[in-house]
Amino acid sequence: MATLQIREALRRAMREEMIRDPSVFLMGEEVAHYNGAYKVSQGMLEEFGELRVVDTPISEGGFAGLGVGAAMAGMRPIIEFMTWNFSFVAIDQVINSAAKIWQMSGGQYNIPMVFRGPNGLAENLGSQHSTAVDSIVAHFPGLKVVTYCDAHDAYGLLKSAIRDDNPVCFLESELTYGQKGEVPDQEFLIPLGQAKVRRPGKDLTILSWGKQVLMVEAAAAKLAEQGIEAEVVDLRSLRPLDQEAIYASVSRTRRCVVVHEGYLFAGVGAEIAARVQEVCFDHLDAPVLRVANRDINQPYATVLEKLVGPSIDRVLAAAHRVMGKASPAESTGTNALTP
Amino acid sequence: MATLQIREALRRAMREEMIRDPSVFLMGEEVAHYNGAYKVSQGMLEEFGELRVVDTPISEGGFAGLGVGAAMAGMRPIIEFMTWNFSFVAIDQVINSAAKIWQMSGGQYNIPMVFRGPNGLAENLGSQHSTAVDSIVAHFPGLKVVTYCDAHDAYGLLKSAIRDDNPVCFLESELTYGQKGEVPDQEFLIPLGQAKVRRPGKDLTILSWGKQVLMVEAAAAKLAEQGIEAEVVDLRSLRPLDQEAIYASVSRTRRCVVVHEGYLFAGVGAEIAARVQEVCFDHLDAPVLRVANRDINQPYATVLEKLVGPSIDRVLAAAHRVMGKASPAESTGTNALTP
Amino acid sequence: MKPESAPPDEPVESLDRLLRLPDPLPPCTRDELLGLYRQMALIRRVEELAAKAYTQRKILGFCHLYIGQESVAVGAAASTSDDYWITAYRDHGHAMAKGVSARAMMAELFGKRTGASQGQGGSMHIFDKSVRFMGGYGIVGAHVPMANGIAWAARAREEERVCVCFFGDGAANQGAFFEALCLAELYRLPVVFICENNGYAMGTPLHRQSAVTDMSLRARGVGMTREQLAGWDVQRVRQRVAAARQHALSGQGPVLLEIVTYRYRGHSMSDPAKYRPAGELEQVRERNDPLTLTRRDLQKDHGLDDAAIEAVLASVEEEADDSWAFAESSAEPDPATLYDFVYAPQTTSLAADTDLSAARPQES
Amino acid sequence: MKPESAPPDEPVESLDRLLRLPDPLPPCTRDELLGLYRQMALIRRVEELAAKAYTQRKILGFCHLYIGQESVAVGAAASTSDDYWITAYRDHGHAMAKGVSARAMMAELFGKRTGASQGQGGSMHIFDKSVRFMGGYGIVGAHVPMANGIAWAARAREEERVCVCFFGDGAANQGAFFEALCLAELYRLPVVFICENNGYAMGTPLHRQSAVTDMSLRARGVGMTREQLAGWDVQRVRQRVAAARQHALSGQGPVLLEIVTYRYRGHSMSDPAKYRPAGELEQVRERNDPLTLTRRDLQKDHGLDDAAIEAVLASVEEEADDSWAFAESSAEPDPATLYDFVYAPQTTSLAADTDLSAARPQES
Ligand SMILES: Cc1ncc(C[n+]2csc(CCOP(=O)(O)OP(=O)(O)O)c2C)c(N)n1
Ligand SMILES: Cc1ncc(C[n+]2csc(CCOP(=O)(O)OP(=O)(O)O)c2C)c(N)n1
Ligand SMILES: [Mg+2]
Ligand SMILES: [Mg+2]
Repeated sequence: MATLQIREALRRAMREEMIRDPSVFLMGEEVAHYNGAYKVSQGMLEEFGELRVVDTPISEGGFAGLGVGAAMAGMRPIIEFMTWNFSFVAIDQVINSAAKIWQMSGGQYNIPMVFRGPNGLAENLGSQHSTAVDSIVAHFPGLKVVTYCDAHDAYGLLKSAIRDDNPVCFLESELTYGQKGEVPDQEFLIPLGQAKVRRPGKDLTILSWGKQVLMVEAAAAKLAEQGIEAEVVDLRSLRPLDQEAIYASVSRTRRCVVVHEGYLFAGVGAEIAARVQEVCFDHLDAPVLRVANRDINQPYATVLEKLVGPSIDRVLAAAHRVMGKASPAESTGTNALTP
Repeated sequence: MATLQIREALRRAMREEMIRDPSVFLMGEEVAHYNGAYKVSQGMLEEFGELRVVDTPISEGGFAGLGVGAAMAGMRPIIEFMTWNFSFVAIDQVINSAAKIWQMSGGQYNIPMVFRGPNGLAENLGSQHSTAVDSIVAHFPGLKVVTYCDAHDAYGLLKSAIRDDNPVCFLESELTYGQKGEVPDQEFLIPLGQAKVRRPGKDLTILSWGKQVLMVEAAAAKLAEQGIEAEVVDLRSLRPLDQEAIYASVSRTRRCVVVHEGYLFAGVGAEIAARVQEVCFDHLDAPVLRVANRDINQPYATVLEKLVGPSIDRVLAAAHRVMGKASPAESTGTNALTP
Repeated sequence: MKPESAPPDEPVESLDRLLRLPDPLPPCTRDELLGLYRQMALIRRVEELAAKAYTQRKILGFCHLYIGQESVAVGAAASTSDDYWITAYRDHGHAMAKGVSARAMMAELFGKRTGASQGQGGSMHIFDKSVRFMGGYGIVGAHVPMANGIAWAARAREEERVCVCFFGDGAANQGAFFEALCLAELYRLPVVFICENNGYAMGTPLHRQSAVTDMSLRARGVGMTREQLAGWDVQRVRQRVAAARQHALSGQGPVLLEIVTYRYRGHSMSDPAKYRPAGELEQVRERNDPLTLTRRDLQKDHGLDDAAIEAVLASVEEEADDSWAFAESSAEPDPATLYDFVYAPQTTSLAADTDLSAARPQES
Repeated sequence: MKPESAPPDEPVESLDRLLRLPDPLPPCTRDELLGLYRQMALIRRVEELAAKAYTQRKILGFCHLYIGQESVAVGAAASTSDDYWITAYRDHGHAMAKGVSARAMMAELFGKRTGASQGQGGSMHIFDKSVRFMGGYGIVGAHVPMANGIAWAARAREEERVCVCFFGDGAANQGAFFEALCLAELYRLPVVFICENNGYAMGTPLHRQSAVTDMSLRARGVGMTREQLAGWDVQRVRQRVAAARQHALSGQGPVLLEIVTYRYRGHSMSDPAKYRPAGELEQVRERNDPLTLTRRDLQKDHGLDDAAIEAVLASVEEEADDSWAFAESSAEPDPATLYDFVYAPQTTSLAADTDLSAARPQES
């Protein structure tokens, strides 16, 4: 069992899949000679050469589209967005090409490809560099959307994403690339679409994904000190969504909080809340609450920035509220109740 | 009181605002010499000349960005997307420029502009030409998002959108441009952010917006025949959202169905369901149900296409379900319960 | 790095390599030319029937006809029949020239399950994997970058194939088009970009949508080899596309061909095309109609008589009529398949099976 | 419409109008040149302090330094001081050259409420409406189309102003850049596009990101007037930007100027810039440093002695130090303002007040 940084786990997944299948290649800005803007692809140019680890100009739409075409023609491209913020100039290729070609062609051309890169906050980068795209890409049928919170899952999920016969948006995080975790030496794949219970609990269910899961675990530990046993579920895959796991947990705990980065309005948190209240209506003892970014664009200054995203305090406040312990509504940060 | 087609009502709004304020101009593909792909801007080139009614090449990103720059510099551009489907190649300008400049500049530059054009289904155009962008643009703080269901509101809301000192996404529909309605001859503006009760009722609240409102009204008439009094609320503005109107109605009727076009997953319907269940938890006698597009890309063939979007039958089924009258779950088309 | 002194500011002609290759193919034989003629006639006839079916509401949505431009697709197919093709929404001519049958075409327009795309795509989205027809696309410009990826795949597998990418003069204003040109030239991809300049983007004539009206000049900004040619003559298109193909496969980089052509109908079925100057259409049709020109060549150069030509046209008529009958009698798509087109079924193994013996030790 | 015969395929030189205007301004006076020198020195000194503050974590996030490129912004400001400017994220030099004070700059980097953008923007997003500085932007290429709109507004109001738009060599691969060039030329907008070619886009040297390394050639594909020049000499930049401004204001259309320059630091504070060939940086700094060259000119052409120069540098030092002290002692943004930056307050009247007497009768 090796201890790997998340960037190393991702690299291992890509290397193994490239060794296994010559149709896999990696393309993006600075992925080759510079070894990746965040060093995820360190050493891969040297190992696989310029035709399989490919630097691009700053043309996200151009190389995302290249990836789609290559996938149609039988390759398995991994397209790296230096960050997902820059995917908006290419999003038409993701949602109108990659997501729709299987359907438009009447099931003739599938698109086995991965769009990947860091997503969401990376601290003090201001509003154009802090967007989480989860809710945008998950909105469109035809795409899969996958993320992870530790090196183990990063490795196993990325391998499945690369082998998936459909387009997968794989959401990473600058802030955790250096985070270490144990990854078995033996090859393994984690099926897409399976949530993982990170901490069992009986009093409430906290659903989350991505790097927020670790924060939620810390919050759950604090709740435990207060005698509240929160079940922490890492969804890992937003599309397909492991609905059964969600409903099973919430039906049992009868309380649910969804925690995620990114804008609140019409976010994936809203989708989950809408589903949970529909399916578990008779089992809920409290409304489903959401803790997401406050409904504003990310400011640069730290003193403001740190107020925007989910935090332990805000998770605790939401948990207290669903447990019926009075807590100032505003601190849940749900838009329904704050400006 | 004149009877106007919706396209005429929109045109009247633009003309009046252009007469009133020389900084208003209209720009987009085919808006000038061709008189608009859907004839919304018929005659406007002749009236205002080539510097105020401006044809563009097929460069949505380019002219949307031009609009943002012009707005920063004191103009009030109306940018027409021939349809909102094509806004995805320009969406970076909408969400990363227009929506964020007021914030990034620390409140120095506001962006008084309108992005407008037809949105959603236009029948048998297939998946690349049938997307409703409501949930995408509403996701981003900094934008306003407005739509209408009749000529009266189209006129009054577009005038307010043009005068608004912030960027407004104004969502129209090909299918209803020819729909006629009464519009008072006297100038009037409808404030953004105010929902409108289209039909009062006591048994359940049906929330909708855009052209779906008319279908919902027809469904409500059928429900009335069955002895169920549905309150039909047209939200008109998704950002800002008239939350008070929603909560007031649902708290009274204790049942809520949200009906909208476009993808279900992380849609505006999800946001509303999430808020309603949070705020009205103690008042709800049934879960909030959503009727939106089935979770697939729009096929071309009519026999399939007509199964995808909301329909009277699906609204009735959802209404029966929230009223506790058994109805096959699948017909609500909410994703939680159908594949 | 640039030299310290001010760099030269005269144009560097090497960046404007025109496509100087001579015509690479022997001239068409009589049978070959007759084949091209028949194909053009069939495309036109099927589209005329489609127009009729549209007015009867048997075909719905948008329907962009290719009538007038047939020589471009058919000439290109004559020299790239085994290559990959990709195009925009005005795709009937390309699809049929590449090998989609009249039946599959018409059935798709009718929205039937026997259609090329099973009724999922419609007029704008004809696909046929069996003939390497990678589809028609509805977002102007967006398929142009995809052509690079198709060429990338072909090159990676060492296929002797190019990707031929068709798009309009209007599309040459899209950022996606520009990025694609930059990438294709940088990576020297085997792509033949064909800008079908039919003079209009919807109702906008070329000079009102671009400051440059020779669209092949777009290549100059990215250093790509280019050529502009008139597209009326199917034989000339065949030769110059063959030359471009040869250039692209030689490793010297992609080519931008601008082929000047004209569409006889409006942009789509709903466009009355009132924006044309009076007499323009008539003049083009009179002087430059691809069918008329080729018929003349067949008669002049190959001694075909009217009867021989009429026999071909009769068989075309029959095939086109048959496509209508086929489409009409085909079954509608099955509503039970509604959810079959979200995700492709997984066929790639998800087992832990990677042979890592080839791998160097993992750096840490 | 195109002629029926095959069109010519030789390059049309009129589409490559170089910027043939002679230098329009009188040479700099001694005081003017000293002013430019001081401004360049101040920008450099403030950025050196910013680098120091960054290592002390007083400045966070990305921080892209302009050191080495100062002659471009300062030379351009000397001939466009009253015009509109817009740029990308490497914006400190542009902002200060355009008139943002060292204090407002440093305070923004420190994330303070006295910063140019009230601490909302940070390094990449400096704005100053009072000096027509329309901001720095983080999405590569995205601000280039906005320049057209600013120029549109200026022209609509009949201001004698251009919009000067700065961007990098890497940005010249973005679709947004291309679309902006097309539109600017089509509408003949008064824009001066300045491509600051510093040889690298992050770690990628020019020849690996573009098949064409003379980025001014991008203009050729859209028929725009262009010029390439070395940017080391602030006086030459001043003149050629003045010439470009004159061209753009004359109604002859926009200009693409490629100005060759070099950045001494890594792409951002976190980039060690190991990708440079050995000696490259040293050679440029040795031969082409804008400050050294201008100091030489001041001494050679205007007889300034070392003491006079040192006095200027001392005042620069003082101003830069003061900016740090100011930034450090300024207050943090007030959390109570968190929601103030979602929507601008409505000041335009929403009353029904339109005078329609000017309107023709409404068509029905
Ligand atoms: C991105 C985008 N913008 C606008 C449209 C609407 N539209 C469809 S075809 C067309 C004109 C295209 O002209 P051209 O590229 O010359 O092709 P042609 O129709 O002449 O074959 C336009 C504006 C679209 N489909 N996609
Ligand atoms: C659309 C987009 N893609 C990628 C990035 C990441 N990025 C920031 S700067 C940069 C390089 C830009 O190079 P250039 O345009 O030459 O400007 P320079 O940094 O040299 O001033 C890249 C790739 C971005 N900010 N936006
Ligand atoms: Mg055209
Ligand atoms: Mg650069």
